[in-house]
Amino acid sequence: TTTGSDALEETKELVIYSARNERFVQPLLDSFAEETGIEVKLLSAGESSVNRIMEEKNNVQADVFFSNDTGAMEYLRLEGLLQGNTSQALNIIDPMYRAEDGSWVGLSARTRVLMYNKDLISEEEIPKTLWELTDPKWAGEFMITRGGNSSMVAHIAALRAEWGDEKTKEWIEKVRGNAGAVVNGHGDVRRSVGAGEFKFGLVNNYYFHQQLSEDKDNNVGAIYPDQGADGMGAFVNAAGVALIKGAPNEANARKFIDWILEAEQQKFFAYESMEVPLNPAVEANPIAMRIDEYKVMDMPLQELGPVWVDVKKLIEEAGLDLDL
Amino acid sequence: MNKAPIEMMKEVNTKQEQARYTRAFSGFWLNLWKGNPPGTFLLLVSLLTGLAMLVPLSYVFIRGIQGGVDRWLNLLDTRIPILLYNTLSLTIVVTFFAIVIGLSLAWLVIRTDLPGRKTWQWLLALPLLIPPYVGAITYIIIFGPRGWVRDWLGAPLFNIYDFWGVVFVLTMFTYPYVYLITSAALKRYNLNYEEAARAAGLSYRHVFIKAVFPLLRPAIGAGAILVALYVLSDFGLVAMMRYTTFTAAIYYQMGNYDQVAAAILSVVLILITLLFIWAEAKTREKQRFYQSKGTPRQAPLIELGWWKGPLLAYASIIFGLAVFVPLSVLAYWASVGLTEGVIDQRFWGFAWNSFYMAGMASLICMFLALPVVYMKSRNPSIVSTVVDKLAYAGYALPGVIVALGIIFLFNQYIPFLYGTAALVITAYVIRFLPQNMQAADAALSQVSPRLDEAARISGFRPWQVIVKVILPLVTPGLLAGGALVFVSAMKELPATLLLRPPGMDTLAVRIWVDASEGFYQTAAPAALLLILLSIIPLRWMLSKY
Amino acid sequence: MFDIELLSVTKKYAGTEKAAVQGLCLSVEKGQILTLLGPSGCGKTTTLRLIAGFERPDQGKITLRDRVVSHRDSWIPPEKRDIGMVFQDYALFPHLNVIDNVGFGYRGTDKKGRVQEVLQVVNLQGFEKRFPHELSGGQQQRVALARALARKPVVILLDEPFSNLDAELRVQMRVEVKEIIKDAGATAVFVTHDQKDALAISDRIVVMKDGVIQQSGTPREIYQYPETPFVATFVGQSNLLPGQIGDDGQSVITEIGQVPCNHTHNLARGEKCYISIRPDSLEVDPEGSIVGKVKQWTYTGESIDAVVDTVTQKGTNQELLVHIHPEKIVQQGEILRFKVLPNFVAVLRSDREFS
Amino acid sequence: MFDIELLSVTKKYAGTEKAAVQGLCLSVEKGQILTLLGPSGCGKTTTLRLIAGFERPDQGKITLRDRVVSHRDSWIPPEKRDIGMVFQDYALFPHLNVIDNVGFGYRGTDKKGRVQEVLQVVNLQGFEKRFPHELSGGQQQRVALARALARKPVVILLDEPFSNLDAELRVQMRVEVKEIIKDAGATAVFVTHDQKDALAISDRIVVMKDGVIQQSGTPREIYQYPETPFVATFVGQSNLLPGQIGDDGQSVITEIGQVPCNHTHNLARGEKCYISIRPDSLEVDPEGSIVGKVKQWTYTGESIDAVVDTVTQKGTNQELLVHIHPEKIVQQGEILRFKVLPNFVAVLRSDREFS
Ligand SMILES: Nc1ncnc2c1ncn2[C@@H]1O[C@H](COP(=O)(O)OP(=O)(O)OP(=O)(O)O)[C@@H](O)[C@H]1O
Ligand SMILES: Nc1ncnc2c1ncn2[C@@H]1O[C@H](COP(=O)(O)OP(=O)(O)OP(=O)(O)O)[C@@H](O)[C@H]1O
Ligand SMILES: [Mg+2]
Ligand SMILES: [Mg+2]
Repeated sequence: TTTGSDALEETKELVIYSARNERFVQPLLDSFAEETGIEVKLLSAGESSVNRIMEEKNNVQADVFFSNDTGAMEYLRLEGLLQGNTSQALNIIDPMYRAEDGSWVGLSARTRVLMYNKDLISEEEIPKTLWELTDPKWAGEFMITRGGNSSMVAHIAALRAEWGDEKTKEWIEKVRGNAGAVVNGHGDVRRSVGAGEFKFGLVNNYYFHQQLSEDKDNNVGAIYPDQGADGMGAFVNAAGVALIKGAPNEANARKFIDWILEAEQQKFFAYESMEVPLNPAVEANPIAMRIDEYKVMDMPLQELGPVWVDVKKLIEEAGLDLDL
Repeated sequence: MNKAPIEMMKEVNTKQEQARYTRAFSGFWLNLWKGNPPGTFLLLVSLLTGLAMLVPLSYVFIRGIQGGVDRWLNLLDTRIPILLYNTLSLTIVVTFFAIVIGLSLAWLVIRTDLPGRKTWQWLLALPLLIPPYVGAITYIIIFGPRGWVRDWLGAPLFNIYDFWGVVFVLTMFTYPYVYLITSAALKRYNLNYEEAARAAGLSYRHVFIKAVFPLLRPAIGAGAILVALYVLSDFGLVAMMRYTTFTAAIYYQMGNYDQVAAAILSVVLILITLLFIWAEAKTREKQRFYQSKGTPRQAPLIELGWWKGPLLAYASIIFGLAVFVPLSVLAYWASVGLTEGVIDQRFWGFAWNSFYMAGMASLICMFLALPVVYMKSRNPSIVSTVVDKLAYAGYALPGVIVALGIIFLFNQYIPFLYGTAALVITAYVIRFLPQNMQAADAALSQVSPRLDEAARISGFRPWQVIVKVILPLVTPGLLAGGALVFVSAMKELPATLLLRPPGMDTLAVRIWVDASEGFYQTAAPAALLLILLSIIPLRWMLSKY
Repeated sequence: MFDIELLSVTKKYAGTEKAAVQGLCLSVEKGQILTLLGPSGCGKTTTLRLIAGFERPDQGKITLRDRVVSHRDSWIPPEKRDIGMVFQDYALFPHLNVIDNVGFGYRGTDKKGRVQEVLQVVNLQGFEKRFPHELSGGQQQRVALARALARKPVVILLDEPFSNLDAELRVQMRVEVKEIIKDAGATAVFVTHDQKDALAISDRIVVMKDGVIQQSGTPREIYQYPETPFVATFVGQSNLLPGQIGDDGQSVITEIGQVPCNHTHNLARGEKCYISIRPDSLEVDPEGSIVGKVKQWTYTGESIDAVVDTVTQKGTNQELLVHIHPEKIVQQGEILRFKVLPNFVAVLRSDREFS
Repeated sequence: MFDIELLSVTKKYAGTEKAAVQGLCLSVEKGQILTLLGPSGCGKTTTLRLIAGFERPDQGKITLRDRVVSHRDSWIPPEKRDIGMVFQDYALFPHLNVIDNVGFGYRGTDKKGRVQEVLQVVNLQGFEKRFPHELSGGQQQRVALARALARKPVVILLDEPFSNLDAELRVQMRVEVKEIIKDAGATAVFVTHDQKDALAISDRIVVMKDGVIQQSGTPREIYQYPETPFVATFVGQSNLLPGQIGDDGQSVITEIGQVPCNHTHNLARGEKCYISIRPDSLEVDPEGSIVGKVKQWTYTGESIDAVVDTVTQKGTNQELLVHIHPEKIVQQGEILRFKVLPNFVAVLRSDREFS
């Protein structure tokens, strides 16, 4: 059943809050605007988008939230800030990567990988599991992002679900001690590893892809960790879109979500950002590994939301900087 | 029928009572204002201004207190000590160097025969136009781990992300605060003091130490406090240079949906800021003195002799580091960007947004500054003092905190304006109104209260006096203040980042967004345009200072 | 009818301990010029500002032309008091030229004519287009006066309007201002600390000290018959000696001998009093009864002001200030004889405090 | 021996058309007080600043205690000239208290003692800890004086040091400053536009106008025998009349009759000249030869200053300023007769310009 967009007030604009890199979002929005004649207003507010949506709950401004993190979207849903969506278009995405009520849906996967500089280290030497990062022999050799980075929070939440509080805490403490640098964002990590400042770093896979396509400092490789027979698999987070409750331009928002789930948009999107489409039918950028080519942690992303606050507390207690 | 007289008596009584109350109130009101109450309009505008300034403060304190003892203790144990150390050490060191550089340059260009001193006078003020985070970007481009220096030499010479790197870049772009204010003070300086000291047989070096420096102290203090407040509130530069101060931490906390922690850190930050302001006021209190007007004589220039060469080199080096180098880097990347065709419709849109919002803010500041300042000066009372102090609070509030308060205020009480440029403009007004007030204050202090009285005795009501006498006399000062607000608002980042409505990015935001993702070719043209747009107001301001 | 009336007005500035003006009672008749005379800080300006309405009295009542302008709970702001004022520092509007300054606030339709009229009165035709900074101090002061007059106010207040003029212009302006005010039929309060100004211009003088009135009277009364030692010394120079009324009721017996006086404030014979002898009343006379040694002298052109040491009948020393004819050559240490002329001798009641 | 000597010194400020000081020659003997007297803008302050070394002359030579401090190619900066200076606006350091202001720049080891000493001289004990803004204008001026004296300079320069004092304090300070300077054995140049100050304090007076010396001499010479009409009117009030020397060589024939004079500058009989009659020399006398009608009068306490309209022998009108005894009651329009006393009558050469 459709919610009958004709029942909704027709408006001429669409407001999108985005935590994603604007480079990848803007072209997509431009073509949507061109196709539909709807004026699209983008606010690239980074991670503070979530915050704004929360502050605006009595005076909703945004229609759609473009997130790079399922945890953030689920968190908003649990706070009651998202609007369910029963559009058929959602069905092409694996239920593991969308909300129960369809209020948010993942678009592309972002897998946590260890990206390394081939000039400094060979594929054999690189640690094969995340736990190995606690080994003192890597002291000062690698980079991670700050604990407050949403990809990092989500990742640690997944580890905690796998390992429990104690072991996760131990891991954080030791990794914090070993890390040669703790930086603000993944862009820093990929550029520094590419430039040979450090041997390797923990990033989302598309950062690795981006570094590969740089015209210098691009002699890098990546391994997907914990792929062994009894390994837990790599952690996959998803970027996606969410429909905001009380959206002033709800009809346009629904139209947009349907539109973006079309294969053509998926492909364009994944190609540009070099992420991997969650829709297996959509062809990925050739330099990226397809999502079915490696082992992933079997944790539904919806579970990230409820534990969000606890995880941050854990990170804080374990001494990894939340902010930089 | 019997009751009627009693009723009437009662009526009379209540009437009398009312009259008595009215009289008592008018008596109280007159006493409150020491017999000199302001006009209604003046009072209303001032009170509204004061209230608006109160919003972010109260928001933050309420949120912070709601945080509960546990969160406080937790933060006090873990994060606050490190943040305190980071923030205080940076503020103090940068302020110190800014004083040294600002004072020495001001003295060189105003009082010595430095070749080309007139040109230097405004060249050396130019760093004021360059947003410090842009400066940081350019230095990262050159000296960063992947910068040009590494490309040429194979290794970066030093770690720019070091404490001293941050100090260096911050100093280069904040010294103009000290420089400008001490220059102005040096121009106004009563030469008779210098001559009295020389007549007492002191050599020039001693004259400077004993008679010039102490008299410049209020100006130096005023400049220094601006530098310190800037460092405390800076977000863009420290974020770029990976150095965490309170302001940056608050911003990141926001990103983590953690309003409470952000509010708690903000309360601490406000307290630190107040501490700085208090300390500055304290040192001045001990030195409460007034320079007599003196004859406006052209100061004789001090001959530098063989020092001319080295000192010229010194000024050139500072100019090179603070203006030439950043502008060259920007020019390079801008040329890259131009060939890639980044200057499109959207780009001009951002420029217009910057111009429009900064312009509106400066207009509003010019409108609001005069009533507040005027009321403080001409209708002294507890009310005007409180309003004045409140209006200055904007100085002490980092943009992030102002933004938090404004989001709350508009969401709760003025929802129909939420999501419009009004938020950003309000933030600019709250943050930069004090700059305009200072200029207005300075201009107003040149206008003798006798002029107001002369106008009133000629039959004009207080608001007419403002229009007919005060406004024509303080307009240059107000405009100079407005120009300063414009320049500051053009550069403003943290509040703009949090408050801009969708589709209303400013140049500053674009620079930030693009540069933090490494797209220098799009950031550089925006930065250059931002600087260019600010030059005219700056020149105007300098001619008035 | 009084045009200006102050009834026990007291004003204490916030943050000060002593009242700037204490229980002041003043009344000025229509068409008169009253001068407030007193040393710096005695409350002259404060009094003017109270009348003008720039300050509010803590106590007391102020009436202008039978209209209460300031009382416990009533208050008429300055702009409604119909007052003209010349400020100590002129307070000319720097952004307006002479015409606009003078015409400032003039509401009538004949503005231009009226401005020309008052400019003529203060002798400033031809300066219409100048701005204040293009005028000399004296010219500025005259513009200020013209501005105060232009609106034909009931009351004109002048705060030391001559303080910045040099001697020549000052003498000239005294006469002119007096005429202008009289011609305008205005009632004026004039403030000065210069006794010459006060004596020259006033119908009545009020001598103040520390916010309190010391004496009030016509210029002649003040100068010739000062009531207190303070007035005697502040208004002109004077030698003050204690003494008692002589048996003839027309002289005072002092340590330097019996001094004849024209006016004894009806004190009884033998009553204690002070006597004020102006330096001009001591005349060098080889037959004179007072002998003294010149201790110090100053040539002032019109006279030689000498301090003379005399020995009293009791054998104590008494310094006397004497005006000697300027053509006489005086030496320090010279012994001279004097006699007292009765004209400038005044008897003061000794029950007034000496200060 | 001259302590201060200026030889045809000229100074033109950049951007002005006229020289502020033109061909000035001055010499002050050791221990003397010289006063520069003149109207505002005549170059008094400029002269002091040239002596102090704050300005460099365009031409001429300045010598202090036989040391050339300023000449074509030699230049000694102010701090090496060993001068003390009292600035027109005091220039007290607002950040220093009285002690530190007075001791400023004092190099000796007995700083504290010396400061106390000079504070005693200027009568400011007890004010040691005050800051300038906590002092009255007169007190500030005394601190400035103390500061100038503390270092026992050879030369003391005083720029209108009494301009802000009220009459009483002024009279007192004149005497004190003179004594202080004399006691200190200093040589002083004193600037004023007040003739009373000048007459009272100086050994010699130099009257300047437009940067040029008009007359120089002792106070008596200046007052009694002014050489030019300018000096006659600037120093004291005066009536100026044209005339010619009478046949007896001791009087001048003017339009109001033959006036006897004591001093005729050796002018020949029949020569044209001006005559200056001080108002004091015109005495009311029923037998007097001059008849006039009182046009206007001002009571000044010490006298009544009246403007009297007389009809000259040629039938034209001539206004005369007359001092009348203060006890006389004068009416406007009253007809009075006067005679001229010879004492205050001075003959001026008519070849000096009249201005
Ligand atoms: N605004 C003020 N606040 C506090 N005290 C004041 C203020 N104005 C004047 N006073 C004090 O009140 C007293 C009277 O001052 P006022 O100005 O009336 O004196 P004045 O007689 O006009 O003196 P002057 O001749 O110096 O002008 C002085 O002691 C002065 O210090
Ligand atoms: N720095 C200057 N630049 C240009 N002209 C000046 C400067 N200082 C003084 N003058 C001019 O030189 C002339 C003499 O000035 P000076 O200050 O010596 O006068 P003064 O006799 O001290 O007057 P006053 O009694 O007003 O202090 C005046 O015409 C004045 O305008
Ligand atoms: Mg006064
Ligand atoms: Mg001068």
